[in-house]
Amino acid sequence: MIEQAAIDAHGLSAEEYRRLVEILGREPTITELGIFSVMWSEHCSYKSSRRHLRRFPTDGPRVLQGPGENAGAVDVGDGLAAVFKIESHNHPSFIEPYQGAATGVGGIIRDIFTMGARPIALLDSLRFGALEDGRGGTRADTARLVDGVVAGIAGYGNSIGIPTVGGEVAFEPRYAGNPLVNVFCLGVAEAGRLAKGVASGTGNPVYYVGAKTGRDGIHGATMASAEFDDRSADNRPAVQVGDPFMEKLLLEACLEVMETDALVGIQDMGAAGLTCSTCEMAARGGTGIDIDVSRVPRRETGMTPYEIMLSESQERMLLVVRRGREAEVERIFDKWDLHAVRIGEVTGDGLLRVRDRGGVVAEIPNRELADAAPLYDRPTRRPAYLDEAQRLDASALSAPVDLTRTWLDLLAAPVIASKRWIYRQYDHMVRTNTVALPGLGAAVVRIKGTGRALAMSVDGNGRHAWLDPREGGRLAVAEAARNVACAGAEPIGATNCLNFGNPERPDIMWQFVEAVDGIAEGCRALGIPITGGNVSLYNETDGQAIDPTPVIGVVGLLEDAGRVLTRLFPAAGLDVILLGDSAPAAAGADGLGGSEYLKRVHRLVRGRPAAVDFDRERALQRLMVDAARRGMVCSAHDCAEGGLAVALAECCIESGGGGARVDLPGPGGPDDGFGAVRTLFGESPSRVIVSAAPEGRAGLLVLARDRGVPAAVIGRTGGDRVTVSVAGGVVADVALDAAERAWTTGLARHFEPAAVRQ
Amino acid sequence: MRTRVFVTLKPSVFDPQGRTIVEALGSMGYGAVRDVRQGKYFELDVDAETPEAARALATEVADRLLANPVIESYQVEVDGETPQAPPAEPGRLPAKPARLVDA
Amino acid sequence: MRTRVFVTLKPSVFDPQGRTIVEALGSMGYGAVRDVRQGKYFELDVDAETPEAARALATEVADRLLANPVIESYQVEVDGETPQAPPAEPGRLPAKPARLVDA
Amino acid sequence: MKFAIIQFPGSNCDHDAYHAVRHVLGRQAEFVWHKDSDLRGADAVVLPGGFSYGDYLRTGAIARFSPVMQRVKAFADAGGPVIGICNGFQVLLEAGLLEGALLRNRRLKFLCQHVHVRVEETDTPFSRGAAAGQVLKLPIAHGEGNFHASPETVDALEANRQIVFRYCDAEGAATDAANPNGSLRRIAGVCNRRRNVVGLMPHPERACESALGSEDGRVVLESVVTAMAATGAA
Ligand SMILES: Nc1ncnc2c1ncn2[C@@H]1O[C@H](COP(=O)(O)OP(=O)(O)O)[C@@H](O)[C@H]1O
Ligand SMILES: [Mg+2]
Repeated sequence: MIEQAAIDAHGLSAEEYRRLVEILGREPTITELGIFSVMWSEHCSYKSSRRHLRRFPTDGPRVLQGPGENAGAVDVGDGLAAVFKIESHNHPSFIEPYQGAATGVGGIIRDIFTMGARPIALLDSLRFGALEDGRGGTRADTARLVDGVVAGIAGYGNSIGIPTVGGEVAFEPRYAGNPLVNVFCLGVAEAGRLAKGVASGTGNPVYYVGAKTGRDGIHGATMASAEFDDRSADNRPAVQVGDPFMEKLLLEACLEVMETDALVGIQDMGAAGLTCSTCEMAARGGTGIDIDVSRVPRRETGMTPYEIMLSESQERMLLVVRRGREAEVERIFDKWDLHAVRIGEVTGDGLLRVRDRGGVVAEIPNRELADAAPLYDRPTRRPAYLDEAQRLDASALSAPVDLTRTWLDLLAAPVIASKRWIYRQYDHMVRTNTVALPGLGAAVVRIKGTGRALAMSVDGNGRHAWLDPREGGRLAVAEAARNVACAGAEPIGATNCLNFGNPERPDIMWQFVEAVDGIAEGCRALGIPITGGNVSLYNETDGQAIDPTPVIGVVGLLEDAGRVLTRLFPAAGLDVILLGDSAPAAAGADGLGGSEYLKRVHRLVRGRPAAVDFDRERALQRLMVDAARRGMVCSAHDCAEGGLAVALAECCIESGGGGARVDLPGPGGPDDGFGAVRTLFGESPSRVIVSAAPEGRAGLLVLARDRGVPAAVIGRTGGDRVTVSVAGGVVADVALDAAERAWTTGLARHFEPAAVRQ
Repeated sequence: MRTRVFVTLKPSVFDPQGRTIVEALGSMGYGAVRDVRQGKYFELDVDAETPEAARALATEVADRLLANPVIESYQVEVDGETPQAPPAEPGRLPAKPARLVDA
Repeated sequence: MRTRVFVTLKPSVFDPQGRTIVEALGSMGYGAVRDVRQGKYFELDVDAETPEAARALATEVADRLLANPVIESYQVEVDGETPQAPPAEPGRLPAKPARLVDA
Repeated sequence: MKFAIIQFPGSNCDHDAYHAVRHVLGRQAEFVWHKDSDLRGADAVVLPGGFSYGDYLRTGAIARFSPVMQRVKAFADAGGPVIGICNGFQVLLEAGLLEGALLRNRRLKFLCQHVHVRVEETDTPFSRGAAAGQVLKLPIAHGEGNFHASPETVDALEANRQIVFRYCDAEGAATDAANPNGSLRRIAGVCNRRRNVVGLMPHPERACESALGSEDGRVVLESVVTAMAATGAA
């Protein structure tokens, strides 16, 4: 008989417990209770989010694997598939930055090679508290978190030999008590040979391989679904030490096993470890699975079946092998000094049967366990703060007198400044595929053996989403896809990581639903299918929720790897062309709402982020891809945080082209004093700065006209200054080396001297 | 004053390095080494009047910087200080660290 | 038998980790910590009859694998073993390691 | 002309070396597993970069005991050309085929970036194709590339002209700013007395195609091809 206390301790509601008893037709054993509690946790069951995620567009001609498997997959030609997914490891990274981030990297890599793909690229999307003022936590705390997280990603990714080729990072007060660590991984597989996490074929043996099982992260899965409070210190034993060396062996050995046809199914043991992998594989196969925990290799003595089933020890895989092919598989693992252990077999009875030295300790119908988790339609309410927050009256502000100083100040903003301090700690060149180095725009890796390359970008602006969750979702899709298109790649697939607060709060749930709809709208409008993703809820500390943060990862295909574009003006004397609207709105707050300018200069997070017009956005992106294919442009960079002026400076910094001098049309109408500010720093989307040689220029302008994309030649590259005039009058003018200094030191200066705790 | 700080992973925490070293030793024919745990060792030169003051400072430093209390324990030793119980035999560390801080 | 091996960089070798720690401590207001040297600390569980046998094995292992004689020195300690000269005061390591191999 | 590329558990630049040799230089290359006890009749041996045994304990410390290292040693003793890149360099030092050691980078952080090195000696099989003083743009990617040796040893290395590559700036000038990791006398790569074994921290195999930002690494691998051609193996 299970007491109420035990049920509560396992975070099961009365209704959930009733459902559980109904499924079993009896009271559960303590092991069964534990199994249900992790499988029905938010983390594993998506019980708050699932019904909403169904609104994502998930199919398209290239989709080979949509949501539901360990990762999604799209066809990239030559019989190859790009397999990719993004995962969060937020809570563990807050508790122990280095190990939390490191094991997060390990987890997403397993998801990719589990699909039979060779991982070739990692990207990281990071959010931390403010670096520049102590709001919500001291600068030192934040710096230590950043240092630990970056070192952890480097420590794992560099060791296993998968390049971290890009990412993004932002600093906002609301992440101080709950940083975000989202990691994206992409691999390449033979399209016809994607592996599945399925257990089929009654009598086929079930193998366990990898690290020994310890008492790691027991209830880690439920921890990742519970708000932080002071008691979260008690969760500390849930911290795990990653072992990239073990995972490297697993990666190579598993890919070698997949070369043979001895493998039926494979799944990594992530959240909810052995429990999740066994019941999900069997549920997918419509089979049962029968294992004996006494055969599971253990690191510690006296572990109970409960602990073995719930352990989240890292670097472990579960395999179903064709009967009769055991020796072959065991030989491959032996070669890699891994010891594959047979712990059970596939059955036909649809049950997850767990034994301990033969005796049955749990017996649960798989399908119900995996798929019958209660789904919630949580109530939503538009947050009270929105009306006030969205109101922005520019006329109440005083425009800065010296726009050049504002420009330099923005270039030094941590979110805009060079991220070199971060990515040079990552081996971003290993595997010799990186054809666009980090810092130059979207990440681009070539696919050896083909002429093609894949471009990737992860983006999401929590400030935009806080001010308007739906638009925030739309903007994230638009920016990620635009970044990829600016590299010359056609966006072909997307993944997403939804980081939000406590979904049991209607205002948070509203943010979530709005953001999901925004992402769905954006992906539909641009024809980009979503092939998978991850939801991270309960990102709160002491009742303080993070900014709602939908992060979108978009993958694009370059037919000709040789035609990849970066932000850099390659030479002096090129035309500088602005694609998209060049004239800012006459007055009002357009482009200023939620902008970096407003935050930095006026210390305001207000207004509505400028809305995306997806007809314009689609036309712009298609134009970019075609122009790149036809070699019409020499470089491309989208206007994001900091607007056109910052983007222009970034095209010049560290480029071969020197500076630039551009002239922009003035606001069409009476100037409210913010005309120049909007022109320089406004963040209205769907704008790209390209450079072109005279030959390319003519063709580009024609093509743009045919496509209905506004295109204006606004200036020329060259010289040692970057100068912007509006309607003929110089409004900002900076020496290139000064701009370079501000931009290169803006982030790094917060981390010198080299940080603490080695 | 010479002060030593030993930092070790908490017993419950997995030590991949130690495991890899044991396996390497095994294949080198040193099967007699049954287990290895790797930790960090710091020698501090502390400007302090008394061993007690040195210990206090080193303990604070270990706690704040040298050790990661989430996964590590540490132990402090000061030259010329008589250790706390259990009394140690000459020339060796107490079998159980004198002051095991298990934050 | 529990055996400990301490591996330290030779005094002549620059220790970037130690240096960084001292600087960090300085900026944290711990100027009283004049110097820090970081080393490695190993706990070995050795299957041996006598402390002497354990020491012999640990020494061989330290010499062949745990330490790199080009840059490091090591010192071995065995539970329940009386250390070699110089005789140490109770409860602390000999000021100069008992058997400093300085290859 | 055939290259043997040694694979240790945790090697992760093995395929990069293979790609450079096989698909860029168009030479034969074969992987040799660390438990193998023959080098497949290769004319040159590459110890690739990576994290053999996870870099646990010390970089290269465990790999040095792999069975194949006996063969590599015999091959080197017989005068065969051997190159260790990054982790491969660390293994060669631990194995005593080269003199010195590599400490943590002076700023402690792992560094992945392009650097410049000057070719100091051109009478090794991995530098003979270069001009004396030629400046190469090569990537580094390491956390422990800070070369160290006793003063006597370094003096001997200098005296015997065993310092093959030194960090420098783009113009070849010897500046401290150009020394990414604090290496003694800006040493990026050395050879043994017999000059047939070379180790370096930068990654020539990552710099063999313009698409990757530099082709300067080719000369290192091509040198050994011409060197072997000279000895008749081709
Ligand atoms: N955390 C990070 N890790 C690796 N690379 C990063 C990271 N943050 C930013 N970068 C790189 O820096 C460049 C600029 O990033 P970002 O400002 O987000 O560009 P954009 O505004 O075009 O999205 C990109 O190439 C990106 O890959
Ligand atoms: Mg961005």
